[in-house]
Amino acid sequence: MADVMKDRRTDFGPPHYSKFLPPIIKENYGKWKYHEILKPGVMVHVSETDAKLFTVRASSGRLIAIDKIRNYCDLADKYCDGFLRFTSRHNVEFLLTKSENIDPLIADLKALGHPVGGIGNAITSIVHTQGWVHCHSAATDASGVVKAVMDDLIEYFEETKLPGKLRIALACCLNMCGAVHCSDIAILGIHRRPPKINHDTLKKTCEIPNVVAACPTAAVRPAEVDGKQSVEIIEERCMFCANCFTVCPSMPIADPLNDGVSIWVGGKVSNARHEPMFSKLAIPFIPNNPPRWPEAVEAIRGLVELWAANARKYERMGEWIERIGWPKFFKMSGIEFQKEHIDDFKHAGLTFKRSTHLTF
Amino acid sequence: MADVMKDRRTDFGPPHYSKFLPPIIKENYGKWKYHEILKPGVMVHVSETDAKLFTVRASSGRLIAIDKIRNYCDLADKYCDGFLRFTSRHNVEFLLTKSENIDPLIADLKALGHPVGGIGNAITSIVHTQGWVHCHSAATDASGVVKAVMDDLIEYFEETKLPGKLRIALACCLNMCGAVHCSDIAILGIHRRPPKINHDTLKKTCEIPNVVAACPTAAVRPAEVDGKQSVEIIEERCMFCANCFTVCPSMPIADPLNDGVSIWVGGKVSNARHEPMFSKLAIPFIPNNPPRWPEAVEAIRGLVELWAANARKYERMGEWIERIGWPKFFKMSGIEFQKEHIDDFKHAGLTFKRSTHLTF
Amino acid sequence: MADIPKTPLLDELEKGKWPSFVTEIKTAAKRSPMCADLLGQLEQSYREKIGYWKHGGIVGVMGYGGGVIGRYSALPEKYPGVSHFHTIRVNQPAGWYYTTEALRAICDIWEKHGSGLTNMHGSTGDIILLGTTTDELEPIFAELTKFDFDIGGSGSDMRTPSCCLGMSRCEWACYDTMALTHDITMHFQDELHRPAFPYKFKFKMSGCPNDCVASIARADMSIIGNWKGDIQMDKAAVTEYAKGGMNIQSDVVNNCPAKCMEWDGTELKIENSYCKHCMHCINVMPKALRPGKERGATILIGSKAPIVEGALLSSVLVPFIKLEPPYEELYDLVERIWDVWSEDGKNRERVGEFIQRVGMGNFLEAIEVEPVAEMVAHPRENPYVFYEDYYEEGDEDDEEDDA
Amino acid sequence: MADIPKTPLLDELEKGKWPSFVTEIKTAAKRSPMCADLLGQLEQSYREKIGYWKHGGIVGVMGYGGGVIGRYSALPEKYPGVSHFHTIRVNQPAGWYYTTEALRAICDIWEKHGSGLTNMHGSTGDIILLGTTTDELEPIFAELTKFDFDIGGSGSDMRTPSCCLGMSRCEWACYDTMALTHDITMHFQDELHRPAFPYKFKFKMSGCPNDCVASIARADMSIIGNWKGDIQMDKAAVTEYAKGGMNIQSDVVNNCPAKCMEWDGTELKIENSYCKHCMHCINVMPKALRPGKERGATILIGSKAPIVEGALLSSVLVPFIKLEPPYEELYDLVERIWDVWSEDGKNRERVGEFIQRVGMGNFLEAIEVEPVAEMVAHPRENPYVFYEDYYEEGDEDDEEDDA
Ligand code: SRM
Ligand code: SRM
Ligand code: SRM
Ligand code: SRM
Ligand code: SF4
Ligand code: SF4
Ligand code: SF4
Ligand code: SF4
Ligand code: SF4
Ligand code: SF4
Ligand code: SF4
Ligand code: SF4
Repeated sequence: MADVMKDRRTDFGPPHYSKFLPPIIKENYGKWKYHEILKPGVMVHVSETDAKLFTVRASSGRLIAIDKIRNYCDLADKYCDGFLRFTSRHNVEFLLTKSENIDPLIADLKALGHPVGGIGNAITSIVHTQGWVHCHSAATDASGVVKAVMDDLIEYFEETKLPGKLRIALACCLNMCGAVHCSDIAILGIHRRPPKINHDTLKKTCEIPNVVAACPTAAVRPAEVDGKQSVEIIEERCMFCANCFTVCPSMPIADPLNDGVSIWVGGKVSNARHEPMFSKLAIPFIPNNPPRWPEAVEAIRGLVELWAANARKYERMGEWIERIGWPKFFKMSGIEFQKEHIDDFKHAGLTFKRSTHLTF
Repeated sequence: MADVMKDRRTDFGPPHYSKFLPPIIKENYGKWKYHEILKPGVMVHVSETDAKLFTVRASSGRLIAIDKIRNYCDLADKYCDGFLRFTSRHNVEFLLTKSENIDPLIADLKALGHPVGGIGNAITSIVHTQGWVHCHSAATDASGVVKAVMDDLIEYFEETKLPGKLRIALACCLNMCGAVHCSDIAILGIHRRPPKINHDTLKKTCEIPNVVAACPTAAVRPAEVDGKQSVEIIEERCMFCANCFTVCPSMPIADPLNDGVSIWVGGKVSNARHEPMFSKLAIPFIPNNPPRWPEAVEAIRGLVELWAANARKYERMGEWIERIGWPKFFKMSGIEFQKEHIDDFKHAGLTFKRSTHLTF
Repeated sequence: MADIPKTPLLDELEKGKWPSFVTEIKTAAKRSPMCADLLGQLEQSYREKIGYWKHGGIVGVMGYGGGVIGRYSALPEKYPGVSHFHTIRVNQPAGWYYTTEALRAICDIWEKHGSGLTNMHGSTGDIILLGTTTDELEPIFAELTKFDFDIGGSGSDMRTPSCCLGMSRCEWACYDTMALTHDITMHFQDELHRPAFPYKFKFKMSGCPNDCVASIARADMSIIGNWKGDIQMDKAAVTEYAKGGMNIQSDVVNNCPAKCMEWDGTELKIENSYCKHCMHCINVMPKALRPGKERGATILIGSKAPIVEGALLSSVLVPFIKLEPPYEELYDLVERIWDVWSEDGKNRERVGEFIQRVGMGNFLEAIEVEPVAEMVAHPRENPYVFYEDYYEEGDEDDEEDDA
Repeated sequence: MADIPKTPLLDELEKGKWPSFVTEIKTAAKRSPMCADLLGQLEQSYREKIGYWKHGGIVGVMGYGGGVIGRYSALPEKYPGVSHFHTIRVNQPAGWYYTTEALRAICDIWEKHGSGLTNMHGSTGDIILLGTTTDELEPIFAELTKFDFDIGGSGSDMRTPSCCLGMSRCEWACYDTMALTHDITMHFQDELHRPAFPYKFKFKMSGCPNDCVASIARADMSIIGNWKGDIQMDKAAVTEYAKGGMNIQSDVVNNCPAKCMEWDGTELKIENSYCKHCMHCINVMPKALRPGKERGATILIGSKAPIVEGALLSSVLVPFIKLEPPYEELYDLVERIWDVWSEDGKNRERVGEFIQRVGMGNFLEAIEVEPVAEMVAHPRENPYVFYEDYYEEGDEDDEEDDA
């Protein structure tokens, strides 16, 4: 074992990216002058050297088998001298020097079942997470919801007919691995029932002080339950964040009857025009309805179309709502405003309407 | 005593305002159509009945002897059929039906030493409080600072040459009786040294639990000091709000060496254009320098002139600063940005700059 | 005729064009020894940079729990005239209108029984009679009574309500502020005079969103006039303003926070359903634009100064309400709020702080008001939602239990 | 060749035009029994609306503390193929560029030693190899090593840094994001592989304020390109856009958050000293406008997801910094931050939460950074200022003591 460690390489880091850059990028690195969107999913970047780089973007699927990766490699070998990349939203991008290759590549991609688009004023792929496929913490599935939603919204991926960019993200629990907290539309898996405590195993499997400390609302306190050292939950203080479960397997919170998704709107990340914004609660709860979550799919289409029909050019979801005000948003969307929408966490007071800037 | 109470009137409330309204107002009550500012301190309101009501506004002084009130009454009898009013900012208003009375009235007011103005895009009287004249809680005087500042700014009261309204308020301690927290420029008396506890009297004069509860930062805790039940202060937790002193006379906080004023900017109350805003800290501390607080007077003139020279038409102080950003405000004003400016109370995180919207 | 002490420092404040409070005190001192000692103590404060007043004790008039602020000098031997120097808060008439007759009456009373010094007015709105002794309180009250002047609030009671002058002289008043202010004051005389709340409660009435009594910043209940329906426009007058040199695009349209106005050089268009009722366009074109015809008010709750939990602005509680006598709907609401707050509020906890502590949603349930989107600037950003019901195994799918 | 279970529910997700993960799992299942059992368990999850994974235990490769997520089925008897189903996070090359050769190599390894399922990529940026057993971890690492692929972060360590493609294909990159990302990754290999922090620490590098890796929302340190000096303008190209039908007034000027642009119909003026560097005008006129010539970045700190204290956005720490190798200034800053946070941070307290707890001012003192106005959206609104020095009686007027 010692010698295994001896002659073994560690801490050498990832391969240097330069090995993976196509020649045209090496030559024009830092020299790009401008870009143009040629058609949905296709853009050209023009360099000061007048070199032109064509990009074709397709949905990668993200959760893919090696077979699919090999398909991409075949296409990259065929059209891109063996280079390709993925994007920060998990699309696959093919980088071409010959414009005449664009259409054949697109044809091959379509044949492979991978839509081309997501560039410009479009809906691009949904950043998402593991869900029931791989995570113990999930309140809903990730890939299934994403698939159902994008099947429905694919026209907005394949065309650029929206007022601006619209970013959708999904996280299957409050840990928010999808970083959904700043998305135009966020789908968030939520629990609605306090954890069920397994008093027999808790002491053995968890550090009671850590469990108590993990609760943001101090709903967990140490308790002795029929002779066993354990914890108890003050139910009315619990808001189902599952952080106690994260640190303690003996407090399972997932519950088929009460888990589901909530929908959030109006977040953005870019600094373009408006500063970055958090997403805000639109629909407090939609029960999990696998395999295709039809209620969630319909609600999201409704939000997209409402925005598309009413936003001004370049207005992101949140910018549009800020202009018209939230009361109008609730009226127009038909979503009922409820107690759940009113913040009651740390900075709640700052979310109250502290002016008479109202629409009637 | 019982019978004293018997035939005595209580709970009859203030006189009904209608007894005090001049006929022209009774006739045109609710019928006013528009108004025009005729010259500094003078405006006319025109009714649907075409009746015209002329208003002449003068600084009342607020802290005045009955002799002065009688002078006002003489003028009201002479020019206004015996009617007059005061404003929400403590100016005195004379209501005339005859325009030819305006100039003689103004002449008489000037002779009385009371400047006419404060209407429109002007600086009107400073809302203020009691200070050393009447309050036990004062960290500075009120009337003296106000007098010195307005002596210096009087041109902006008597003329209307500013981009918009500018409201100045003063409060002599954090209780903020002047409600300075939403003023274009606020002058706030502050302490900078923890209360000195009188352990001999504390138990007798104060409810220890109330004193402990009164501290926003939990700096006060019960303690026994040489045998006496009392409290102690964790100095590094004390931010000198004096709330413990408010509930407990045995914790005097006023301190000649460390008391003074702080200057705040950018608040507003009206809903015009921008929603109401709190004032924000500009100058953390200026030592008390009676009788005329020259450093404070100079600092305030500097702020007024900076705003006047750079704001766009109608932009209140806070609207202007929001457009250009606080870094620019600090650069232009020459005020040094310090640790004290950074919020560290409850909602501090929301005051951090959470974008790249910066000017260089 | 008291002899007036030397006040070299205060004398500096008799210079300059702004009215001098020092001159006023000196004038009063000619008549009142109290004011002579006030000058002395104040001069010492100016010299030593510290005040010399003690905490106020409880003083008042019989049958009333508020309206008088007890004040005692910390240096009574040196300044006996101010050993007692209490303030009486006299409830002003709504809108601060007076006849000279009424004012002279107050002056006469105050000359006889007090220092002769006043604040016209205090920042809550009362007439402040500044400086008298405990034994003068009853006589003063008796004489005020003769002239129908009652006293105002202090301590943990309803404070003296105040308002902008509204319809009496302003073309923009969306409800009768003075009428409502007087009515509230009369309706709640007991709450005004006998402190029984966890802490003070203030009403301020403004006739429109310009909020000329700063109610949104300093009233536990802020009642601010507002309108529904289209802003009334006199197109001819708009043209006049344009001709008169007003740049309607930059002065008006570009300043509209709702971005709901358009100006094509000849015609001004307002998308009224998006108007945020900020008043700006009306403010700058008073001859051309007026608030819409359906008038009422927005009720906001909770503003206050910083102590203890930090300053608050009032926030929307009722987006729009018609306000006509007998104001039953309003008074019912106020009573429900006071009941809940008096029941569960902590000592010295303003209603705004109380709402923050218990949560707006719970507060609304307690006062039986439906949550509406107008109450929030935006819905919650955090996912920490206290969903109140969940299904138990074996429930009928349709029915839910309370947690 | 494992036999694939019936999955009537999952089969519904093979319908529709969007690529189907179910089809992908089935493809992999043709080869891997693990994936067959994954399908079975997933179908059961779909049927019963609940996941069947247990908490991950600590598994990994020798000498590394992170990079592997242990995952075990809660129904191992029923689905033995996924009784172990660990994830390996492989550190992606900066910018997510690949040669087909490199990708094929990874596919071959994963075919031999794992489920054959991947995420391209994980949302932190790693290549996610989804599903293998504990005993395969070492062989996989050995083979990855051959192809120069190292593994990424997990647990309380520096997480795998990621970036936008920056200068490689974007005209707006204000610094070399890929170069910096690679350099940070190499510079902090030990911190990446051996968890020693209070909690995770993430870096994300974006080349300009468009922030194409969403760094301001999900990186403990967000490094976002920015510029000084005037926006470069090609006046002819501006005219072109106007001719081309762009409404420069409404599309560009009216959307400028700094209100610092003017368009008179022929000439576009920018008051650059007021520009807020939002990118909008550049975004809509890429041929006409470009960032200014002095390039660098703004460093922001502290963003994270909600657990525990609520979601945070990063806030400005260094308004502008030039970023060229060897990046000493940056690394010194990072080390100081890590020292303070590691010293005083609580278990599972992200640096953003740590700053909120100790106060930005104190944090800045500890890391020896001067406070500047760029760090705040606005100065404090509350008067609760912790003035740190006060005079004692008898002090020389000029000198102060610490409290
Ligand atoms: C390829 C990618 C970077 C990468 O290294 O992978 C990228 C590439 C470009 N982005 Fe981006 N952005 C990419 C993720 C993002 C993200 C991150 C995210 O969505 O998680 C953002 C922030 C989104 C947000 O604000 O919530 C982002 C906000 C922008 C913006 C600002 C848009 C806005 O108005 O708010 C622009 C400017 C524009 O499009 O006008 C932009 C512009 C661009 C340009 C035009 C830059 C250029 O000149 O090349 C690139 C192609 C245009 C496009 O995709 O529409 N990119 N861009 C990412 C593609 C993701 C995808 O597959 O769809
Ligand atoms: C007399 C008074 C009401 C009263 O019942 O006493 C009053 C009267 C008027 N106000 Fe006011 N306001 C009065 C205090 C206020 C206050 C309260 C305060 O300052 O404490 C405010 C809120 C200030 C703030 O936002 O911080 C106030 C914000 C306004 C505004 C909004 C200005 C803005 O752009 O923000 C207008 C509209 C305008 O002037 O264009 C306005 C307009 C007016 C008009 C034009 C209304 C009208 O048509 O008659 C009145 C005279 C114009 C003037 O004074 O410039 N009034 N006005 C108050 C005079 C105070 C004084 O003596 O100076
Ligand atoms: C006289 C007056 C200042 C003035 O010169 O005008 C005043 C004077 C005092 N106020 Fe005030 N307040 C006065 C209006 C205000 C206002 C403004 C308003 O009402 O619009 C405020 C801010 C708004 C608010 O209510 O939050 C105000 C917020 C306070 C506070 C802080 C309350 C809080 O919840 O934060 C205190 C402290 C307390 O109540 O213990 C306070 C306490 C006091 C005391 C009673 C001092 C004390 O702790 O016992 C002062 C008596 C001074 C004296 O001896 O004469 N005073 N006080 C104002 C009342 C005159 C009147 O009735 O018209
Ligand atoms: C794989 C990945 C989701 C994905 O499908 O892409 C992921 C998966 C998990 N995340 Fe995450 N996180 C992933 C990116 C994120 C991100 C996004 C990012 O990094 O940009 C976030 C939000 C940003 C942030 O860091 O705040 C994120 C915030 C969390 C949190 C909440 C941390 C917090 O401070 O709020 C947890 C909970 C924890 O750490 O205990 C968590 C925990 C987890 C765990 C380890 C579950 C757990 O509690 O043990 C998940 C393992 C699932 C599994 O079995 O595969 N994950 N996690 C992402 C990592 C892939 C990669 O390395 O590329
Ligand atoms: S969001 Fe929650 S459930 Fe989804 S992968 Fe992250 S930790 Fe797991
Ligand atoms: S789920 Fe969250 S709120 Fe509920 S007990 Fe656990 S940690 Fe506390
Ligand atoms: S602000 Fe403070 S010092 Fe001034 S009057 Fe009010 S309570 Fe007294
Ligand atoms: S002054 Fe304020 S902070 Fe200091 S101890 Fe007293 S109550 Fe606490
Ligand atoms: S608040 Fe409105 S109605 Fe009242 S005076 Fe001011 S402008 Fe007129
Ligand atoms: S009132 Fe204000 S929001 Fe309404 S149209 Fe006029 S300017 Fe716009
Ligand atoms: S962040 Fe800026 S530099 Fe990086 S890809 Fe996006 S637009 Fe280009
Ligand atoms: S970058 Fe943004 S802020 Fe700067 S000029 Fe362009 S639009 Fe205005």
